[in-house]
Order: sequence, then structure tokens, then C-alpha cells
Amino acid sequence: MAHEPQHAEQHFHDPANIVNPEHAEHHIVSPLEYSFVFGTLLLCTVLTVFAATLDLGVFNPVIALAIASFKGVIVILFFMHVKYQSNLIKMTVGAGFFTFLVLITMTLSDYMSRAWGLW
Amino acid sequence: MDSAIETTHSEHDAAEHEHVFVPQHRHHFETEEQQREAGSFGMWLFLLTEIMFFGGMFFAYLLFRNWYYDAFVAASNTLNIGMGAANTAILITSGFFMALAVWAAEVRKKNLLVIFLVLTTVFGCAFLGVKYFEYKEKFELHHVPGASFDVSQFVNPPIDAKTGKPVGKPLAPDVVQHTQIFFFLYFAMTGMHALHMIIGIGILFWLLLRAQRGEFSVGYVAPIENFGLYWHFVDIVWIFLFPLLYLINRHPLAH
Amino acid sequence: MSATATSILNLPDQATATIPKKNFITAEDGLLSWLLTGDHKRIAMLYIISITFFFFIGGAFAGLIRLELLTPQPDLVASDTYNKLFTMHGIIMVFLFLVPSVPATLGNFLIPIMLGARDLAFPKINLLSWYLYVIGGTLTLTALMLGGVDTGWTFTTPLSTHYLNTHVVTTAMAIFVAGFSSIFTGLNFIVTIHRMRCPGMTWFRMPLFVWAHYAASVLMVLGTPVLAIAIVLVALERLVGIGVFDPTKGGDPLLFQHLFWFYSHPAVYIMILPGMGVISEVISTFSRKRVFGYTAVAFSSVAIALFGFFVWEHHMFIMGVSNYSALVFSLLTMLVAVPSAIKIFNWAFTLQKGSITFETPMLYAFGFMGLFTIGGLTGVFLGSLGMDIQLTETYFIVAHFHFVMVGGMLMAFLSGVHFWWPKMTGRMYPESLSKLAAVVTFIGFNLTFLPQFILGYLGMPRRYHAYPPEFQVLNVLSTAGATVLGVGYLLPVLYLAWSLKYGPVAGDNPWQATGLEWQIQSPPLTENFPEIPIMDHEAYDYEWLEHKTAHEVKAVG
Amino acid sequence: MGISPVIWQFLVKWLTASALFPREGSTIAPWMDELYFFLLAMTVVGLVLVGAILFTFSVRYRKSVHPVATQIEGSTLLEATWTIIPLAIFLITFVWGAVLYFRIYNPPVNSMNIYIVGKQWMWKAEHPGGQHEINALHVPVGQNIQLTMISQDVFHSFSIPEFRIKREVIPGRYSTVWFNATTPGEYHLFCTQYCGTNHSAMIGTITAMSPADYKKWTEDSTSGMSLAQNGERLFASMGCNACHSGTAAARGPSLAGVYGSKLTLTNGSQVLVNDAYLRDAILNPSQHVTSGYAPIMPTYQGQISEDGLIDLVEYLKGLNTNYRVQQTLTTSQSDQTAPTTPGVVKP
Repeated sequence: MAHEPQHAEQHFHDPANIVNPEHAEHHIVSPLEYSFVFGTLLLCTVLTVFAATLDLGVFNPVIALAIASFKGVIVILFFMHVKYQSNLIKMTVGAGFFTFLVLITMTLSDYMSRAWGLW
Repeated sequence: MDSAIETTHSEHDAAEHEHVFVPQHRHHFETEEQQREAGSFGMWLFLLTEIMFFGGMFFAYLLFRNWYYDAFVAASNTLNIGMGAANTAILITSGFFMALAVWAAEVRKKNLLVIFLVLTTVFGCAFLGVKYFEYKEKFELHHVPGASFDVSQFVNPPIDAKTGKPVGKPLAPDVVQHTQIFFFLYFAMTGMHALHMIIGIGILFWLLLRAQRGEFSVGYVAPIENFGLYWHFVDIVWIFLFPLLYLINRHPLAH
Repeated sequence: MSATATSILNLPDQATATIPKKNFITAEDGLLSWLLTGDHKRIAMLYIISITFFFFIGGAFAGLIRLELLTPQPDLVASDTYNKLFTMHGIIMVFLFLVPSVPATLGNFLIPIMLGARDLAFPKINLLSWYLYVIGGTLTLTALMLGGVDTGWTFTTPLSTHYLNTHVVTTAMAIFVAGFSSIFTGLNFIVTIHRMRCPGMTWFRMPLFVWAHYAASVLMVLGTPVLAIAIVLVALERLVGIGVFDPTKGGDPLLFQHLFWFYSHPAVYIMILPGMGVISEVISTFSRKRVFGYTAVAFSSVAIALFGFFVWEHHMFIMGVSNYSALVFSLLTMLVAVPSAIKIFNWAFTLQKGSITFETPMLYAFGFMGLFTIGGLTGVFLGSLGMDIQLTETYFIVAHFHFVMVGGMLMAFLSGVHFWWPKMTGRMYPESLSKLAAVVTFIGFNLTFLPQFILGYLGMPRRYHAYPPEFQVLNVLSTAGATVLGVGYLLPVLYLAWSLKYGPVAGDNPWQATGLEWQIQSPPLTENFPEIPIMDHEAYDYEWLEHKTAHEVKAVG
Repeated sequence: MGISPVIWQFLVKWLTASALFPREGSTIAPWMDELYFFLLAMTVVGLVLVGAILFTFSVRYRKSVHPVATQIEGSTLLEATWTIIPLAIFLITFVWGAVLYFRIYNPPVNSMNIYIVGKQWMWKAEHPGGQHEINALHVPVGQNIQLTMISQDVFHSFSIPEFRIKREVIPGRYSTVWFNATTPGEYHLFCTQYCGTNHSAMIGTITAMSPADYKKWTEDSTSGMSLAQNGERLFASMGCNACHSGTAAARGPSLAGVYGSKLTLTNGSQVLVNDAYLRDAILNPSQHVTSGYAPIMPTYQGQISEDGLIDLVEYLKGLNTNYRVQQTLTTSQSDQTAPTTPGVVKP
């Protein structure tokens, strides 16, 4: 039995499930890329604090959360390497946020429609 | 039955060890690659549970902010944006050094790895330090939910020295109690976050010790990488907590 | 070959057969070698011992409850004691027995072997999850020793937060810790199933047992943390005195219900799905046939897991939720019932043109099919909005979930334990005695819980210490049934323990089953497979097995 | 061997007194029972079907008869069959159940309103005429009765199985349910939501009686004051009338005829004034300031019981003119002062 991870030309023995979409090559993100992300994050922090000083009405929370989501996404993509990960990891991350969304929307469906009728 | 398989058994043990690249390779994984990917997938699944764990509190915050808008606005405006923003920057910096630590481990530079881990820890502690002063202020103002909670600041807002006007709209006595819900959620959410930081810093010390011994600069980076995932997740929670708790209530809608 | 026209049981010649000298049980000696083991099989054994312990504690509480309900008057125990009894019964049975029952024991033992792996992905985390379970169990027992807790296992706020002075925080901690045990088990399974499959083991070659566990694990990982946060908030609310669930201070008790049932509804699928996996294996083996509609059964597990997250509000239909959202949740509840129906029919049609024998695991599986059909269909009663008004919070709902959890899950668990007992221990259990136990359990179960359906429609509320005298006949029947049921559950413990020493040597594959676990020695080696196998056939491929056996006979001859 | 006559008598009595099916005591009961029998039929058919399949195959394909299994992959047609048919049945159940749910939880407009207050561990019923009952409820048959219910402490659940109704009684919020009793008699009242130590003692008796008997009962058990009269007294003693006097100079809006009307609040939203709104406006006035008025009303949280709130709500429901309010105000001003605004509420 072959134990070596021969990446090519092996059809049957696939110990790390390498030929399937769950696998991704190990990618090393360079410090330069990290620095760009870091800079963007700091910039966004300044931006969101600045945006909070302006009176934008209903857009204040929208902008704050949009910036936060953007920051979250770039942390996930670069600091957490998801951009270079397998589809499996990408789907896993997606599944987490999807379930969170289910929790929020389905529960809100109760709270929001309570006032619609007389009950 | 299966006699053919049995005979190869003893040889097998020896054969397995030939393929072990690093001492940390566990016997039940066939390749190091498989072990590494299993580890990071496991960490991600753990982070899913964390998303749902914080998710419950985020939902509670969303709900009560809609119900008790005025109280949440008033309570939220007593938080110190400066401290919050500084903490955000500190935490992002800590995360940045963590990312660099992962890089240092990947390119097998032991000294850099140790330096970056120390910096990560230092900034993590700085975050907790700032948090301590914030909590202390809340404690002194009697804004900690419980028996000694005091609403006077929201009933009669103090006069701002610069503008000469009250810092906020006074709250009616029937809604003022709801500020306590804000602070309950504030302490629950930031407290849980801080708890995650404290646990993280504990693990960081342990990783530092092992990095110092050179365990992670020989190609075995999984613990550093997986801890990095955890640390960045804690960052992300704060990235959302900061605007939700500190920022979005600064300009209340005049319904 | 001892297989006859009525049995497929094929034990080796007892005169010469021995248990393999080298196996996971004999690999190391001493208590510490068990307590510090990383071997998934040993951890499964630890789990079997601990969940059996808690099952009988929970069962003892159930016995006391039934004894109290023998008469309409509150005469055996005080009201407080009665409330503590059913609370402890619920908490122990749900969190310390049903949730870990099949996954942590059979799943732990079998999933790596079925996938052709040497162990679960994270053996240390596996051991950790057992320790968390033990800590959770110990905390529960501590709460019990200190005087118990009487919130009901549902922890309804504001009752649990402001109106009781029993050991709610200790119990909350116990559930929190036990919850993490279950999270780590689920996490370990998912990673193992994704990452540790042997060469050739594609997703659609995996046994349905593994599919079912995969679905259940997803629910554990995504659902349990929501329970954790709900329970933490309850504990905080008790400690601080203010919180988000207290209506007098502006909180919303329904928020707790939402968070609690967001986990606790999927939790019933966590409990039943692994049991369904067991049934797939057993039915296939004893009818010598591939499971009818393999993909349909596999995907119905996934569908249950997915829809399972969209239906929790049906526990709150009369609790003052919005009627519009009640409509949505009722509709989704109807959808989640369909995959279960698909499974039942597929199992039934697996028997078609098979070659069926009726050993103990198969008897339990038949019991499961009947009882789960009743349990599942009565679930439709409760999912139907109008009907729910009359039936919820009565004995009907008690009967319904006992049909699913006890009639379904426990039957499946016992079926699986008997089925894999020769693999786990290397010895057979006594066949006729175990058949008797299966029949006794089935009769006792029906006698216990069928009357409760009638009681429920009559309106007898659950968690009642005393009740109007006209309900007595049905309650007496139920208590009588519980006695029979108790015997049915004690028997296996006795004869299984007996068989550890005196049971006939089982050999590698007593059932002539196709699964990978049956192709290795029993009890297995610590590393399961001397060499990592290569999966070159579908699951349940009896022709492959026949070919292999013939080949071996030729080789030996 | 004969059975002892005493035991025999006991057995006969025991068995004849036992129930297997609840009486149909209200107009809702037959509707509920129809659905129940439909579902029961579904269960029996399903069970028989599965049982028959299992039994037939077990007999026909047992090993002694059919020693070699024939491998079958599956059948898309069959899969579709047992997906679609159960789904169709379940969807029928859903629609049927939903219709029933809306019937039970939508009280008809002309109902007679009775208030229920639940607390650990008793039920308190308050009739509009001021009759109070503990763990008992007397109702006339043939009349739509709406129950407006609230809990003082934890969740309770108001259940009359023979009427096929049940509704959670929630702290801090009114919930409603209605019924129309058809047969005079006594029925069980249960609390079905676990509510603490004496949960199983939180039971009562519903007495349905003919309208004439009910009239007699109300006269016999009157306390002399109707709920509205109690409410009027509270309205004066709590000083509500000082502001809600209906005069041009009044600081609060006139409350005459406010029940059932649509109000515009200061934040621009429109609300329908119902029981829940009135209760909320007394406890959280700053959230419900009528447009054109200053938010000066103090909160009455912690100063008024649920019973008092019910009295006030009932009083405001029937308040058509401010004449009596103003009369009371002028006569009471000399000896009664309105409570001053409570200061800072310290917890």
C-alpha cells in the first residue's frame, strides 16, 4: 500500500482525499498581504468612528454594520486564510452564518408579526 | 479468515514510522497533510459553535434595541467611544501580529515567531487593560446590573461642560429601567468576549513556551494556525460588538 | 457453519474458537490505561458504562413517578419531591442518556471502523468529551444530592429564574458542560467523516449509519451552543437578579423559549437520527439485502437535519407567539415529517424479496418501526395548529415523545447493542433470553404509553402530581406497563453482563454482514485495521461478501 | 372461586366512572373532534399499512421460504409515491389545523368578556358585574364568552379539556381565548403549564348553567360593585381624573370613548386602543403619548395590581362621557390630593 501522498496519477489511494473538492494546497500568505489587510482594517476603524460622528439618520447603523461586515469578511478571507482554503471550509463558514441567519429571521418572524393582528 | 492481513501487522508498525515527517504526526492519520487539514476543519467547526453561541446574545441585543430604543440610546451613549475605538485598533493589531506569527511559523523562523507571539500577547493584554478601566468606570457609576444599579444619570442627565446642555434626553421613569437590560447585555457580551480573550492569552503563553523550544519551526504549524483562527474569530466578534454597542446609537432617530 | 434455515447466525466451532489474544481490550492493563486512553473503542466502552448508569437512575425516577400516579391522590411523595422527580428524570434522560446514547457509544465505536480509519480525527478531544460528560453527570448528581431541582427539564422562565430556590445554577452548569461534550463528539464525527475515509470510500459507499450520524453531528455542532447561551443567561439572571427573560423588568420570557427550542427541537433529531442509522444496518443485514433506496434514506437524514432547524416554534404555539409565524412553523413542521415517512417505507421495502431472519436485533428493529410510526404520526397531530391546542401540555405529548424517544430511540439503541455486541466484546449474548427481553419490552412499552394518548385527549395535564379520579384506570394500566417495561430493560443488563464471560465466542462475522467492521477480528485491534483497507464495493453488497467468503474458503482449503 | 363482592363493586364503580373520551362541552369541541378522528384514521391507516407490509414481507420472504435474497436498488416511482402522498395528507392536516386554530384564538366580536388572573397557584375569575371567583368559573350556556387572561407571576396555562380550549396565561401581557358552552354541567379547569410546587393543585371547576341560572347566580354572588365601578373609584383615588378630566385645560387626553378608537401617538404611529393598549399605557405611559400632549404622565408600575388594572380597563371600556369624571373631580379635590409624580424609581 502506498503511503506517500502522491498528488498526481493516483486514483484509488487518496489518503488525504486530495482529488476531491475538500482539499486545498497549503498557501502561505505573505507579510505584505497581511500588512495591506491590517492597514485596511485600521482605516475602516477610523472611518466607522468618523461616520458615527455624522448624523445620517437611519443610515448610521447601516453604515456601521456594513463597515463591520466588510472588516469581518477581510479578516475571514485573509487573516483566516479562507480565500486559499478548500470549498469545504468555505461552505463550513457559510453554514455557520446561514444558521445564525435562520435563528434571527425565523425568531424575528414571530416578533415582527405579533403586532399585525389583534392577537 | 483475514490471515493475510494479520501477518503484515507487525511489519506495518515499522512501515508507518518511515512516513512520519515530524514527531507530532499522530499514528491514526495517514499523512501529515491529512492531519493538518483535519485540524483546521475541526477548528472551523468549533468556531461555528462560537458563532451560534454569540449569535444568541446578538439576537437578544437586536430585539431589545428595537423594543427599548430610547433606553438603549441613552445607555449606549455613556460608553466611551475613544476607549472602544482604541481597543478596536489594539485588537486588530494583536490579530495582525498573530497572522504574522502564522507566517513566521510557516517559513520556519523561530525568533520571529516568538517575537510575534509576544506582541500578540502584549496587545491582547492591553485590550483587557483598557477593558478593565471601562468596567471600572461602569462600576463607579453604578451601571453594573444588579442590586446597586443606579438610573439617576438617565433620569437627570448631567450637564455637559462644553455645551452647557444635558448630555442626553432625560428618560421617563417607566423606560429608565430598561437601561439595565442594555448594561446586562453589554456586560454579558463584552464579558463573554473578554473571557474568550483570557482563555486565548492563556493558550498563547503555552504556545510561546513551545515555540521557544522550537517545536513550531520545523514545519509543524497546525497549533499556531488553529490558534490563529480562534484569535481572529475573537477579533471578529469585537469588530461587530464595537459598532453595535458604542456607535450605532449616537444619533437617535427622533421618532 | 451453524447457519440454519431460520437464522443467519454463524458462530465458529466453540471447541476450538478463542477470542483473539491481541485486541483493544487486552492491549493495555490497568484502570489508568482506560481513563487516559485515546482509543475510540475504549472510550465507547466508558460511555456505555456511564450512560447505562444514568439510564437506570433516570429510570428509577420514572418508576417513582409512575408509582405516585397509581392513585389520584398525592400520597406517595410530596409535591416538591414529585416535581424534582420528573425534572431529574427529564434532565438525566435527555442530556445524559438520549443525546449521547447511540452516537457516543455505537457511533464512537463504529464510525472510524466503518470508514476504514484507525481512530476518530481527534482522539484526545474524544476523551475530553467523555470527561465533560462525566463532569456534567457529576454536577447533575451534585444538584440531586444537594436537594434537587424542580424547574422541569425545559427551564421555563420566569419560573426558573425568579420563583424557585432550588439548585438551578448547578443544574444549568451541568447541562452547559454536558452540552460541550456533545458538541465535541459531533465535531469529531464531522471531521472524521470528511477527512478520514479510507481509499475508495466515497460518500455514497458509506453505510447509512454514518450518514445518519453525520446529520446528527451537524445538529449537535450548530444547535447546542444556542442552548448553552440560553442556559448561561438563565444562570446570570439568577445570580444578578436582572436579565433579559424577566417580564417585570422589561425582558421577554418568550425569548428564552425561542433560544431553548432552537436547540431542543433539533435535539430530538440528534436523539433519533443515530437510531435510524442503526435500523438501516440491522434491517439490511437480517434481510440480506441492500437498503431499498439507499440515496433516498441518506438524503432524508440530511433533510431532517436541515428542516430540523426551521420548526422549533411548534413547541410554543399556545404560548402567545404571533399567529402568522405559527402558520409558517406549522407548515414547515409538516414538511419535516415527510423524510421520516420516506425512511419507514424504504426500510419496509428493504424486506421485499429478501431472505429474512428474526434474531434479536431484528425484533427490536421491527419494534422500532411500529412504535416510531405511531410516534411520528402522532407528531403530526401536534404540528397541526388547532389540534395542538387540545393536546399540548397533556399526557398526549408525553406519550408522543416517549414513543419517539423510548419506543424509537431506545429500541434502536438496544437493537444496535445486541447487533454489535459480538463485535465489541467478541462474545454472543444468549439468543432466546434476549428475544424474550425484546418482546417483553415491546409489550411493556405499549401498555405504558398507549393509555397516555387517551389520557392526553381527555385532558390530563403533564407534570401533575394529583389528578381527577376518573383518570385512574388508564394510569393504573400505564403503571402496570411501566413495571413490565422495567423488567424488559433489566434483563439485557443481566444477560449481557453474563455473556461477557460465558457467552459463546462470536468469531469475526457472526451475522454474515457486509460492513467493514465485520471484516476485522472481534474484538478489534487497537488500530482497527492492520492495513488501511480499500473500499471497492458499495455498502451492503452481499454479492461481494459471498465472493469474498468463497475466496477465503478456497484459500484456506 | 368467587371474587369478593366488595372488590367486585369497587371494580365496577371504578371502571364505569372512568373516562375514555372527553365530553363535548362547547361549540368548538365537535370541530376539534372531527380533526382528531381524521388524524386518528390517518395514524391507524399508516400503522396498518406499515404493519401489513412488514408482516407480508416477513412471511413471504423469510429465510426458510426464500433462502436467497434478490438485490433491488430502489424505485424512483415508489419513492415519489411515499413522498407525495404523505406530504399531501400532512398539508391537508396543516390547513385544517390552521383553520381551527384561528377559530379558537379569534374571539367573535359580540362576546361577553370575563377576566382571568392566574397566580401561583390559583385562578381568579372576574366577571364584568364584579363577581369574583377563585378556582371556579360560572358561565351561561349558549353565549360566546371571551376570556382575557393575564398572569401575575409565571407562565400558567388555562385549559378546559371538555371545551377543547387551552391558552397560555402570560406574565405582563393579555392573552385571549373564547368558547361557547353548549351543555350545562361541571367541567374541569386545569393549569397545564408547569408553574411550581402546587402546579397540580391549580385546578378548578367550570360550571356551565342556563342563562336564567347564570343570571340568578350573578345576583346572588354580587359584591355590590361592578368592575367598572371599582375602576371608577381607582380612577379617582389614583388621581387619573386630575389630568384626564376631559376639560379644555386638561393636561391629559380625554378618555371618553377612547376604547376601540384609533389614536395617533407623538411618534406618528397609529394604534388601536384595546385592553392590551390601555394596560400598557398605564404602566409605560411614556411609550404611548397621544399626539399633542406632553409626556408628563407618571408610571404606575408596581403601584397597581393586575386586578386593579383590569378594573381600570373595564372602566375605560365603558366610559362614554366625562360628566361623572368632572363631578368626582370637583367633589374629591377638597379632601383628596392626587398622588405626586413619583420621583426617581430606585430599584
